Amino acid sequence: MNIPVESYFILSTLLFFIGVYGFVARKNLISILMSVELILNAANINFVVANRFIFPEQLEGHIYSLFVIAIAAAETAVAISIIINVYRQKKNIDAKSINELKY
Amino acid sequence: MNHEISLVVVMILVLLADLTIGDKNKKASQLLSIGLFLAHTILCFQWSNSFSPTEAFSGMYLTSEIHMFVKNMLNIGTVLVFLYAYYWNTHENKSHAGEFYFLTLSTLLGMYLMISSGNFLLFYIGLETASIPMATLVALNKKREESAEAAAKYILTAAFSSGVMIFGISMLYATCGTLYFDGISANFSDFNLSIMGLVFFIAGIGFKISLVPFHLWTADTYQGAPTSVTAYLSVISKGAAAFAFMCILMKAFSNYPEAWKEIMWWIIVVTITVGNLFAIRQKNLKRFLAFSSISQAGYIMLGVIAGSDQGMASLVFYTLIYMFTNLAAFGIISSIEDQTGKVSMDDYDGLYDTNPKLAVVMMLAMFSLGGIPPFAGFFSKFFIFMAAAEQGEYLLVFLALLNTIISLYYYLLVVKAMFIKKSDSPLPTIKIDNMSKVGLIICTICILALGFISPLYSFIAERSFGF
Amino acid sequence: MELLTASNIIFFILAAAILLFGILTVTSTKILRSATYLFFTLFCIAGLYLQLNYEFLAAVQLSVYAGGIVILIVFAILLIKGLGEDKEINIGQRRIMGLVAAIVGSITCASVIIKFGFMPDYDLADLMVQTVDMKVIGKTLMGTNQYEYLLPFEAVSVLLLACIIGSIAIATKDKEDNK
Amino acid sequence: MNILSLFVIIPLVMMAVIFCVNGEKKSLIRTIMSIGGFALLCTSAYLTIQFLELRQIDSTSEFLFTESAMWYERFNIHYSVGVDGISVAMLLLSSIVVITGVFVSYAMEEKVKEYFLWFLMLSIGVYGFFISLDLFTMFLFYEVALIPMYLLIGLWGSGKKEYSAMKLTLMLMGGSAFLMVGIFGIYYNSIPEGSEGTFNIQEIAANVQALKANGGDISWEYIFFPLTFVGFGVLGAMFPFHTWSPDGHASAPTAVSMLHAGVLMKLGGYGCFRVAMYLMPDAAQDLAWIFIILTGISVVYGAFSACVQNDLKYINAYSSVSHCGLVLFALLMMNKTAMTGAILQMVSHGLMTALFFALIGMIYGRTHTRDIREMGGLMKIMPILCVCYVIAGLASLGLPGLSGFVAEMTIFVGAFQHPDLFHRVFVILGCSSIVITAVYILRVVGKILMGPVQDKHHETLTDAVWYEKVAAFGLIAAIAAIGMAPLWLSNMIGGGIENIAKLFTYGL
Amino acid sequence: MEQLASLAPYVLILPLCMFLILGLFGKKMCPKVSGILGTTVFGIVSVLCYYIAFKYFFSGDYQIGDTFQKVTLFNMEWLRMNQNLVISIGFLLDPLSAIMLIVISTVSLMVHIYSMGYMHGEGGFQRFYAILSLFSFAMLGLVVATNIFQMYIFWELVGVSSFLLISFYYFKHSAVRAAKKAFIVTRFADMFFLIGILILSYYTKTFDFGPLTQVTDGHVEIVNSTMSGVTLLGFPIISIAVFLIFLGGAGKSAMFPLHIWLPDAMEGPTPASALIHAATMVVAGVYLVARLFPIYSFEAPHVLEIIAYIGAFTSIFAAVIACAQTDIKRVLAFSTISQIAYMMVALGVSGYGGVDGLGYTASMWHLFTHAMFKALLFMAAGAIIHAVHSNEMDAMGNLRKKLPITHITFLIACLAIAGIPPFSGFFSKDEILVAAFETNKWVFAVEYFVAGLTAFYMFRLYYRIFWFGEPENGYEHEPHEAPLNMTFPLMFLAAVTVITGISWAFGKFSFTEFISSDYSSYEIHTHWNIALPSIGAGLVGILIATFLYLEKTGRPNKAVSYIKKPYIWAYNKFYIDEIYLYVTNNIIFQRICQPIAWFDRHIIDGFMNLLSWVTNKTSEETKEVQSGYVQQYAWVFIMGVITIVLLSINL
Repeated sequence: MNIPVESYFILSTLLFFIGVYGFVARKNLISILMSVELILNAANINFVVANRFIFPEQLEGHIYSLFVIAIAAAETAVAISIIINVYRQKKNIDAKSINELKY
Repeated sequence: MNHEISLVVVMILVLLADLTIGDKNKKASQLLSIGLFLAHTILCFQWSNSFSPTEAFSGMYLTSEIHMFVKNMLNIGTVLVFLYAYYWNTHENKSHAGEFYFLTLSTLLGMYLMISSGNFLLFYIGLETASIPMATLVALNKKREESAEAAAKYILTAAFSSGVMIFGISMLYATCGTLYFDGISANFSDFNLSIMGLVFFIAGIGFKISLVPFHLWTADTYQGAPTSVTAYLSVISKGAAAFAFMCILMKAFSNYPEAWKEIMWWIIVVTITVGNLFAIRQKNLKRFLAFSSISQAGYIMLGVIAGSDQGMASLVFYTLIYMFTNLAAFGIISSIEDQTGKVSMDDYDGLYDTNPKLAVVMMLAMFSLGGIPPFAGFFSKFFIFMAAAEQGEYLLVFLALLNTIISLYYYLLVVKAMFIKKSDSPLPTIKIDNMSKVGLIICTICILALGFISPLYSFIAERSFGF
Repeated sequence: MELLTASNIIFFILAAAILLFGILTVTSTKILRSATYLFFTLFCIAGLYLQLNYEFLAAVQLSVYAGGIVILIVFAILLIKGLGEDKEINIGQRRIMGLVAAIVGSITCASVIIKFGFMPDYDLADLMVQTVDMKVIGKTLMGTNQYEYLLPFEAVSVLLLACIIGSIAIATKDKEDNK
Repeated sequence: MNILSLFVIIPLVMMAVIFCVNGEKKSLIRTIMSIGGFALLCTSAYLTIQFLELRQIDSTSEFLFTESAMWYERFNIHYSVGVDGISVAMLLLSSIVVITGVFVSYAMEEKVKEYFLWFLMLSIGVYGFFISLDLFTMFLFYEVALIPMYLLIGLWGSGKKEYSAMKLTLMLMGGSAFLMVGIFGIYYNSIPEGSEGTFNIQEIAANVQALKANGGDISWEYIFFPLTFVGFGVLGAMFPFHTWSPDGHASAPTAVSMLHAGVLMKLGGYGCFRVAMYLMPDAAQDLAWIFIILTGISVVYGAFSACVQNDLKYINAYSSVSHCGLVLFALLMMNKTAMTGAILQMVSHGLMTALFFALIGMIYGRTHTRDIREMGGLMKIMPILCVCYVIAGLASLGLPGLSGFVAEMTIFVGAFQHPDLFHRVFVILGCSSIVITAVYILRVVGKILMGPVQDKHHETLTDAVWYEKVAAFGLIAAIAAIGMAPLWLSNMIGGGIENIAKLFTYGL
Repeated sequence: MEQLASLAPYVLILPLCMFLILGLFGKKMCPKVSGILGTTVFGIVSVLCYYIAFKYFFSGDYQIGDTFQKVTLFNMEWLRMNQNLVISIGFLLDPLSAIMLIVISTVSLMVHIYSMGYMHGEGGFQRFYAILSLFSFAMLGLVVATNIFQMYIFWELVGVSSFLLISFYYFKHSAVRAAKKAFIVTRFADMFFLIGILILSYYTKTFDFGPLTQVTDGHVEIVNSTMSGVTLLGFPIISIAVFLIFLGGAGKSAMFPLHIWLPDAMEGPTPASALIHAATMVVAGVYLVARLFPIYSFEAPHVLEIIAYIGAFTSIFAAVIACAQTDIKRVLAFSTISQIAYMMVALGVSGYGGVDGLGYTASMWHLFTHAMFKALLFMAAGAIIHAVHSNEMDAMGNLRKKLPITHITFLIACLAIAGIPPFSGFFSKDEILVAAFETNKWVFAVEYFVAGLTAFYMFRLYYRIFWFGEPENGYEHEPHEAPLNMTFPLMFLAAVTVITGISWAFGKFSFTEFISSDYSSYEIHTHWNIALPSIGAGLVGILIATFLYLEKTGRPNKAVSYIKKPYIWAYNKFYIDEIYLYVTNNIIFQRICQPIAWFDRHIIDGFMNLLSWVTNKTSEETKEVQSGYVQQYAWVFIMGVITIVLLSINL
């Protein structure tokens, strides 16, 4: 028998929360950005799997994943340029150091 | 589609203008940008009257008169922001003025798409278009550390929240089998997975509207961003997202409102309360308005929870008035900040003695935000509460109203600082540039008059829809 | 019934690799290493797509994600001096917070997913038959009918343009700064 | 144009004119204010006469001078105005207090222009409230009247003015939060099947009655009556929501205290009556006992508290709590006589408390203290002011021939006609307040006006100047006029009351 | 009838106008003018009163058989409560009000005249006359009231004018205190009056005296039909109502324990004391009971009994205190209390109709005579004070030569009050004793003793002033007789006292012809079996006083040393004032008002402040949530999502 569809979803869920963990626990901004990529990929897996196994008639999930990838790229680019900007000013990219603005 | 097409054209022209004459004659290119956008705004009003199709791209893109109205509204708001930003763009932000206009317009396009989307994909793209360039706008003030910090916080949270949101959308897709709103509406039922997807989705959009607990970026970003951008973020972006949210709930989740009504109930209560509680202690006016805008977002959501046509009408009306009101406040803040660099509430002590007009406009804005008649804010608040009350949400309305007391308290703190407190070193008398002046006058007139112009509300109400 | 069919084994391997590299990505103390692990994760995900017969998507995943984004990140890491060697020390409190969120969240989501009850049985082979033709993808992206995505495609182009302009605007050093 | 709209238009025009005047021309502004105030007074006097004449001809319609213009069609919100005897009385009261307030403010030197602008806004709210027949506009004007208080107290007040202003504003806004929910509840629940909701008070009342007659569900009244009543009750200084009043009044500038205690607090009573009780008579009747207890406490409690205060304004503020408590108390007795008495008490209290505050302001302006322990024997130094004070005091403690007596006696006699023993016992409790009132009034009179001169510096103080005399004598004249010839007023008010009183079991 | 009806309004309007004119414009007038104006106008009013009373009694138009009719000369609706309850301002003429008109106008006119001399040169002369007019207006309005509420209205006005007169010397602490005390005590009593009215009107649905005093078949129909059988806490409601009304009267008439204000009220100018606190206002309570007498008599006889006991107690109580006072006005004040209590007793022991109503007649008769001689006594005292500039007995003595007219008139009054024939007091007092004797022996015994005591303290006063011996330091200024405008009223009132007494003695004049409980005249005779012992008691009192005080000897001190304790108690008025002071200061102010004020500031207001404090504090305390760490934001974000999911999914 084939493995159940659920296992794919659970895989993506785990990946998602690995990403969440990374976002919360990592030290510097770039690691955090990488965690975000994990989260986006988790969602992508969901789309693809749902498209393939449950609603294979149309390519919706597939296309969605494509767009997510494209947008992720743009997002990453902007995020990195901002991080570089932060680095220029603070000379480090420690997540703890960007808390001038608070309360 | 006219709105979008025209906006894209304007964007390209702005880009070209910046590229060609931007370096030599900054002022001209800026004035050209503003002029182009103004033309777009006016044209859009024309197109709204001669309106025909309700959808394009086979349901990917939906529109209606209320959509058009909201887009026009956003246009007006953006015009005002441009007016305020002019001084900043011609002084501090000289080198990136062209980018400012282009990026702002691209986020505006994103909002258009967000509002008009008929599919979660387009919605997602619209949302990202509205938020990723926004991050660069926030970071535009490179001389200030805060700007970069605010942008970093914004982009990371935005990325995170969009991840959460598409994870939720993927679940909705997995249960409903489509990403078109009408398809979801047909297939949505109370599976846990669907509801979970919905919650994830609400979290994603809640980030945009800055609902608690997805709001924590708001204050930091507002404070760090250039003031014009903050103004833009707090009214245009928020208003568009709120309207889009309502449209989606109406279109995609209308057959099972129980699923989100209770969620929204709690979110509203918490949002209003937390926004208010946090606003009390603020000394920085931009940060202060950030929290105020969080609680205002809670009030806006009352229209959503009503879910009726009246809910939508009052939501749009509220957003409209909130836009003018908040922009008036930001107009003052940005003028003062541009010229003196001061944004703290303590710096405003005795403002009335040196800058009576500014103080009065600020006061009107505060009263309107607090929902004091006869200013426009009262009407919008009243109607949105009515919309919620119509659905029997009396307890919610009551809690929201109790919160208005707290909000009134901190709005009055500003009034108190300006009028009652005396300062040893009050702000000097400030000469406002003409552009901002025009903007402020428009806002002031709207604050004073909009509540009394009932046809406006009727206009909106006739075009609104609920489930 | 046979559980250990070829495709199942491949899935298990891929899943294990994805999770493993994912965990390594977020726990590795050296940032460059974690970028590498990220690359592997994305690579494995591409494998997953391949297994599901989405070649184009897999290719995009590899080229854009693994090839583009990760490289971008690596550039950034290298650009930001001395970061690669920095020892990553996770602060206990944040780690605990992250763990709590991750564990509670994954248990919640997993239980919801398991309880949902997707199709009880299906034949993967049947589904695999439909490969996605490049033409179909092209038509889907460029069409204006239902389930066709011209508008998002155009919109994303605006987004990319805006992002490029924005990134440049904030990443370049201003002339005034140099003075 | 409808004569009633003048009450809003005249102040608006005045605002516009003053707005255009240079703030340095203080005497010009004062002149404008006096003329405008006088115009308002004339308008209300003319209205009263017209009203009485029209009433002779048309005794059936509930409201006269009605006019209605659609405003927000979606909700059936109209700008609709109209008056019955009660509103006319309140308008008259407002006009008197406003014009005297203007005269009292003549001595104001600081930011005169702004002061009068806010003052006018306050009076627009007050007038608008009394002429409105539409719940929405009523509420709108209600809040319009509240907010100027903040700046008026905060900017021109004395003592811990910022704290008081904030407290007052927030508490009153808290009240209006209750009120707003109440209004929504009334609006949505009174909609008859298959038709539109309405904000018009008369129509709502008719709808509710029809609903009841058709056996419809009126249980909602039991939720929204308390909300509405408390909402207005806050402004009416109902125990335990009265604490804004002492601080607020103590800190407010004279004319503002006058207008606030004299008129604005009446909005509370008027609203309780016009909105809460008129629109939800069944709940009102069943839940009255709760509020009778609360207001009964107000009456006695305010009086007792006043006995030991040392600040003149605090004394008067607590006395207002007591007297306004009596207003609500009488309204809750739900019969025509008691309710007429309540409205009379509003008018009477409005006049005499305005007089009190005016005089306190004048005394304070001279002695620079309001502590009764630091004053004494002022009668010898400023006889006119002090005689006026004594008269105000006598009016307050219910001396026949002055308005307070008429009102109180109508209340007591009326309220005592209630067949229920519980009510009558509370009336007796209420009666006891007249003794306590005498105690604190005489305490003040004895302490500061009589006796030997306490502070030698006070001996050189001057007596009232012309505008102060105008203000004080005007108010005294009104008080005495009502006190001596109350019949016309009582009949005029009674006519309006009847429409509401008939909804209650023992109403007529 | 029409003639009287057209005249009657002026009785009220003229004094009111005088009050307004003098009050508003008095400042601009020369004192003398205002005095003359006031007196003249009041003279006209007096003439009107006399004329009305004369017409009423003697024209015969108002009599059916030998019964006087109640006539309403005018009745104007003043305030309408509802269909039944109407407050009118009117003029009710019946024997009772006619007598009162005479009393009031006479005394008041005399006081007006007297004050011209006495108040001469005082600051606020005009004010004095204004208030005097106000008082006259109020008092006249009170006695002609057509309904109980009109009575209440004027009742209050009387109270306030009393307040104003007592506080005439407002710069004196003691005067202010006395005025406050008087007002608050009477106000306290008025509250009961009001409640009584409320209860009565609640059942009978009328305020009007007409129905309320209409006797049919031994019942006051309207009261009996509506109130009989209704009880509250076991007491018949009618008794409660009329008792409460009596309490109102007790306050004004200074019955124990509400008497404390009257002695202090002597701080006012002496003419005011003469008018208000001796002759007119203080008898308002008596008048009130007399007015409602049918109700008391038929519907609440037990209350009448209580009234008798209270009266009896008050009379002896006040008389005892009077014996120990040294301030001459205070002696007179206590004497007044005692005498008014006498009248109350008379009402209390009276029945209704014919000879049974002897007490009623006697009460009114005593009211009349007492008003005359007590006003005389006060004015004489005023003349003395005027002469020696002191109220204290120690500052007086041996004045009979220096103040001859005062001396003679004072003596006449003393004899009258001591009940020595043929002065008027004898006859009225005698009838009271007779009435008491026939109804209640205990009360009679007390009253009999009081009669003796009265004679004693009055003559103690008389001797201490006019004999005894000059004060130790002599007089600063040689005392001399007062001017004519002061002595004329003395002589006039003395003449009235003598003439009424003598004409009664010779049977030329019988009070019973004019006033009786049922307004029908009846015949009575002097009961010598009671009268002689009472004269005896009076004589004994006088003799003791003569023995002690005729000459300056050590006897008084010696006498006091025998009864030191009781003397001190009596001197200190049995410490009733102190008890009141304790109650008001320590209990009402300290234990009620202060805690309430504290409660208000700290609990109620504190609660509001607490709310704002909590809000602010919460705001401050929660600022760590907004920590500035983007990761924490994400954590809150995701935890929020998870929480909402957990809350909204169906587990």
